[in-house]
Amino acid sequence: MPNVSKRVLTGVGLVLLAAAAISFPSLAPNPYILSAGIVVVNYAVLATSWNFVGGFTGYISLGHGALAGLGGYATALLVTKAGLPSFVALAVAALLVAALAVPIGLAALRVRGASFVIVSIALVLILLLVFQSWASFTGGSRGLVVPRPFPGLLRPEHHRVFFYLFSGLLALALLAWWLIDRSRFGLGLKAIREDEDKAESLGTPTFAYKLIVFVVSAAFTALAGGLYALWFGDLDPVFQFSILTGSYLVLMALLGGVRNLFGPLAGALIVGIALEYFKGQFGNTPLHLVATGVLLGLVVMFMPDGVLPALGSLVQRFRKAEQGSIREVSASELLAQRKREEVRQ
Amino acid sequence: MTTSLETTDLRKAFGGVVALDGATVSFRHGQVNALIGPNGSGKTTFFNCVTGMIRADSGRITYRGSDIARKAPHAIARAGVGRTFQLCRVFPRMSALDNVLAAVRPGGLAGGLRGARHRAEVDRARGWLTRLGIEHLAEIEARNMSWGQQKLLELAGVLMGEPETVLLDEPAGGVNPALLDRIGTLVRELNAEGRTFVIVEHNMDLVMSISDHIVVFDRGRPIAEGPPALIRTDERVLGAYLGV
Amino acid sequence: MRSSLRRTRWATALGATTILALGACSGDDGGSESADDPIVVGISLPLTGDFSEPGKGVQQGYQAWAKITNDKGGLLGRQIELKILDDQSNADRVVADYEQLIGSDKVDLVVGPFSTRLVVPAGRVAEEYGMLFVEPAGAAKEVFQQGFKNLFYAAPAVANDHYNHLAEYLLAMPAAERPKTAAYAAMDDPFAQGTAYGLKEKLEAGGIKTVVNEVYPPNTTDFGSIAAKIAASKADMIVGGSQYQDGVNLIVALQQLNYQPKLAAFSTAPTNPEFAEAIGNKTEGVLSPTGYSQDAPYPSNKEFVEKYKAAYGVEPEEDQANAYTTGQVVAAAVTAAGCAEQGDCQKKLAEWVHANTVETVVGPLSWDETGKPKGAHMIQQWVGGDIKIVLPAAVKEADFVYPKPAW
Amino acid sequence: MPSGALLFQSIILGLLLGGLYALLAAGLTLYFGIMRVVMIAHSAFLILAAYLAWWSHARLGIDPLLSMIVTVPLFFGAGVLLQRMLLSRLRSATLTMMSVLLTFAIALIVEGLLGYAFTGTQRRIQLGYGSASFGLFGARIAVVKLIAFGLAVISLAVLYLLMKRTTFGWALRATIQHRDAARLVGIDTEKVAGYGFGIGLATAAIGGTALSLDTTIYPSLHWHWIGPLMAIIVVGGLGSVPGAAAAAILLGLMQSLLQIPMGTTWAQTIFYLALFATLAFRPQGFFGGRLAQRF
Repeated sequence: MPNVSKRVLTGVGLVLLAAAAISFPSLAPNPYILSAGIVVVNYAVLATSWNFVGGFTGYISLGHGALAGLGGYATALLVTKAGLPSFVALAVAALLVAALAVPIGLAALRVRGASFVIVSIALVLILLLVFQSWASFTGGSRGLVVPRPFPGLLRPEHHRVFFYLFSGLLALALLAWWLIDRSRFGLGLKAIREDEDKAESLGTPTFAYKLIVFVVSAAFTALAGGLYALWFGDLDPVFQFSILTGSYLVLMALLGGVRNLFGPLAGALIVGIALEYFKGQFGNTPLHLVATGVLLGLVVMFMPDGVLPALGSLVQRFRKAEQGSIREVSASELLAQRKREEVRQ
Repeated sequence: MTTSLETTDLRKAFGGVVALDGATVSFRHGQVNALIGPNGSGKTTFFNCVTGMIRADSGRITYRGSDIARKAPHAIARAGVGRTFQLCRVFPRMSALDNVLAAVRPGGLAGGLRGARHRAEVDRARGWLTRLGIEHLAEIEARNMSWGQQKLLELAGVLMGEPETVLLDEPAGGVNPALLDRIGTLVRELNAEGRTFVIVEHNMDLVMSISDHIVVFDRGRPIAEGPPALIRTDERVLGAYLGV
Repeated sequence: MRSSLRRTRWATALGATTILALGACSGDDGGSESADDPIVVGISLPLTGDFSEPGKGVQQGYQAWAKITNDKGGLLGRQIELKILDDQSNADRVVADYEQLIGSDKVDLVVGPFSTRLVVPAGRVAEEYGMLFVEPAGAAKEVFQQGFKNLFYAAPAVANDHYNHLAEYLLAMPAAERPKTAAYAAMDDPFAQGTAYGLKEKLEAGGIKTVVNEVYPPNTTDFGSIAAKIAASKADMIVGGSQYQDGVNLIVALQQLNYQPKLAAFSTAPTNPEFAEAIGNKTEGVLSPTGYSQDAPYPSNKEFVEKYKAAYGVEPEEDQANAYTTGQVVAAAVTAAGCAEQGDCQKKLAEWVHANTVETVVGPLSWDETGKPKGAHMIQQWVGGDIKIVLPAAVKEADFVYPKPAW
Repeated sequence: MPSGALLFQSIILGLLLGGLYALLAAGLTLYFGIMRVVMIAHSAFLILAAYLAWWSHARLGIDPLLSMIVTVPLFFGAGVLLQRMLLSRLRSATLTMMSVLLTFAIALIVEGLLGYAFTGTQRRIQLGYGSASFGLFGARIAVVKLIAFGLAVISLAVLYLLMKRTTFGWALRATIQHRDAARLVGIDTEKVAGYGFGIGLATAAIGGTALSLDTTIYPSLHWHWIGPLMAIIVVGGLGSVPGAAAAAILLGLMQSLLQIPMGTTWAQTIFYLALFATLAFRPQGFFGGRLAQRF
């Protein structure tokens, strides 16, 4: 039974990851490497959270950067204005963002694809405006300072603690994704990704499914954003609500492969390093944007399933050529079908 | 003889093109009903309307007496009406088994979080795959299957939902004679087990051989109905087909 | 299904490699101190992105400082070596940069980035690693409310005090001549807003009525509506809390509506060499506060202007001067404390700066305990096609023109 | 309470702005109609055109309007290529989603190259008539704004005639309404789609030139434009050019008027509020455009 072995391997993967995560802080030669590690793990959490929507339903959101920013601000404001303890605030913030995700989802998911993307982008832009303008509450462009949860700690220690916190959150997100992936709910979501009408005709309440998973995704994104706020300490709307962040998440998930548990994590590692590399490479020119764009374009055009699966299928194609040929045929058939199907609807 | 699916004065237009022009039809429960007619006579639009895929401009749709005109597709499916698509639609990147399991309806949130490969359901799904003779493909992704296999898989998925009424849109479309017979006999068997069928089909041999009741569509409305014997000799039908 | 094995291995393999990669790239460039190896000064600047323009100006100022100092034999007999990273105008980056400079590159000193928005997060890193942090751009009052002990702003005055001289002058005028109403438009930026609102408070206290008070986001490009409101208010004076281009746009939009105030003051923009051309040379009478003037009599300034011109062929602007000033402050502290490396030395440096006054190209600077400079900006005005100092009277190059001629 | 003069002035400004919005949104909604593609890079090309106009004026001393002689055909070609070489190669099943990412990537590339070529410095064309204006019933109308508005109106009119009066326009509308039906009546929809994209991008060239006359430009400016434009095409009904134009004028006017009581920043939110309201209550848009029901 192949999927038994899959589970085993997934388990093994998790164990190895855990080992890597636990040993990293002690391996890191200086606080900078540790902080760089935190940034990458934070990306991994965000990309995995994004993948709840992107991976299962195939709906691409460019607005998850905003959800993270919202989580960050909510946490910060609950600490500073409501005087909640940092981590209580974090939890409450996640719930608040999840609640807010319901009306957003209602607007974005009722109709198909395009509107969802548009709303996700609009979300970033409107939140930027609101948090800039509502300075009396959010601090606006003057920024918002988040009190440290552990005032006593020296910065390197602070990094160490937060690296573990982020790793923990990552584990939680991966676990949740894995649980949904193997559940009936998850199967329904994947059916939506494959063919929404068909899923609906089989009795799957697609709208409800999409909404639920969007809310779950928003909650995890908010947790990541809030934790980042607690670690980073300074919030500023222009950096919290940026479309670029959202696009990095998409790039990571897509690059790693949205269909598998570790895809976004792998993507976060690759892109996280790539971004550093581009920055070093192109020094003080904005060519790093070009490089990011080219990378995203290549992934979309040539490996929409991600590098790792692409490599995988490449090897498989060598192994079973004849099956490969069948695939070509039926794939083009499907394409033709969809086209003709549109006529009737 | 109770009615299964019934529509009254159903209308639907796309832009200027009138697809359904006041279709009043009623299908009989427990029978194999066929819906025939020339291309563009509105058969598929009819299916899409009664299954909630597209909303009719006006008219009533009832299933076993209750109004379903405003219901969402999944609600109609849950009411017991399953359908296949004209150009069969399966989930290309899912294994045959998952394709069938996708028709399982999770009972609430708790049920939703239950493993998709729940023993009882898997057995049921494999049961259907076996009955349609594609059990050996259970772990193959649907997109790697042949056309005929995909049609059988789609049917298996629909049947997994235990629909009381099954709408088949051109089950014979592009399948070889051997498979055709299999589908024919299968429909009869399933009907014998109490399932109602409504079949849109161009293959007259199949229609005549398996259906109890035939409705003929032309220009978005029924022009004749009755048992095969009657329809075979109805010149309005011939007229519609030959464009006389 | 088997491919999931490959994936899993991949993911973890990648994980491992990053750790190694990251580990390797840190290396052991800490370097032990000795008399002849250079003093490395770490800086993160917005060389790309929205703040890149002023960022580049600041970079030139630092480079000029390093060059001029090195030509004179460097500091403590050691050459100065700048390590400049690009923060892409992004706060996450700026923090990562200073983490790298301090933690990984083990620089001896750090100095500040550009833009208030980046100074606070950057200052926090420096603070928490106990580094002296002199900065050329964090002019907003928020910077000094963070409780930083090692932060110093190397300019005469914070944003809110830029217009002090103008405020005094206006309020000293006889009530009849004095403007009665004022319109304010400020970019949503701590620095720009600070300048305008500093003046606003003082004038309101002095009884000059605020009739328009507009804030616009930094990305605003269409000033038609704001200008319309100002024009409709017929305010006697207009104060723009601007940076550069927004100031130009606002002025052009006001000209398009044919609004003629008695007095027009804009932060930063009018001191820009391209300003006159940008608003069609209708500059006569436009005011601007400045912390720096090429003709200022301070000894080190003459040297700076000469050598800067020699090196770059143009006169230094305020951005360059602020960076140069920052360098001067650090240099003074290092020379006095006789050390320049991480650790206790930084404490000594900070203490010295707190306790002393430093002679710079913008004049003598001293700071209060929050690192806030105790000075005010000069007021410049476009007179006869050239921008001249008109206030304070002590250093004026021309007489204050009021009311301003039509533009 | 704002004076009548200010209200009138704001209405004038709103209309002038709305006209520009209308032109820009027309292109965006055209792409969507043709291929169900949300063309994120539209505003990036807009800024590119503005830069070319600025460059030809600042470096070559040509009046920015003349730059259109080059940019319009150039952008038309680029649009055709973009559609034929890239977008048409995406799997149709995931076209809508993937095209967003692809055009997003293109936007990043354009922004990056602009920054590389012209640095992040804010640029503004300095025209002799830059601050010239004339009075109209107490309001002032800036010459440059009027020119921009004129450009928008003219090109919209041309677009309208093109779509209503020419056979190509007929083919284009057929393709938008029912791609496969169009194919059945013998229209080469691929070719039409390509040209449609070309026209869309050509409007960006004109819009960009109009934009450059009176505003500052900088590489990342396109993010500031894409939001309102997307809101406009949704409110107008995805794929409906007249709808987009109507929505553009309306929202432009509202933005301008709302600035009086609310200030610049809050006034911008009107676009997004309109967007959310539309999707929540009338997903097909307020000015026709039945496509949106399914996309």
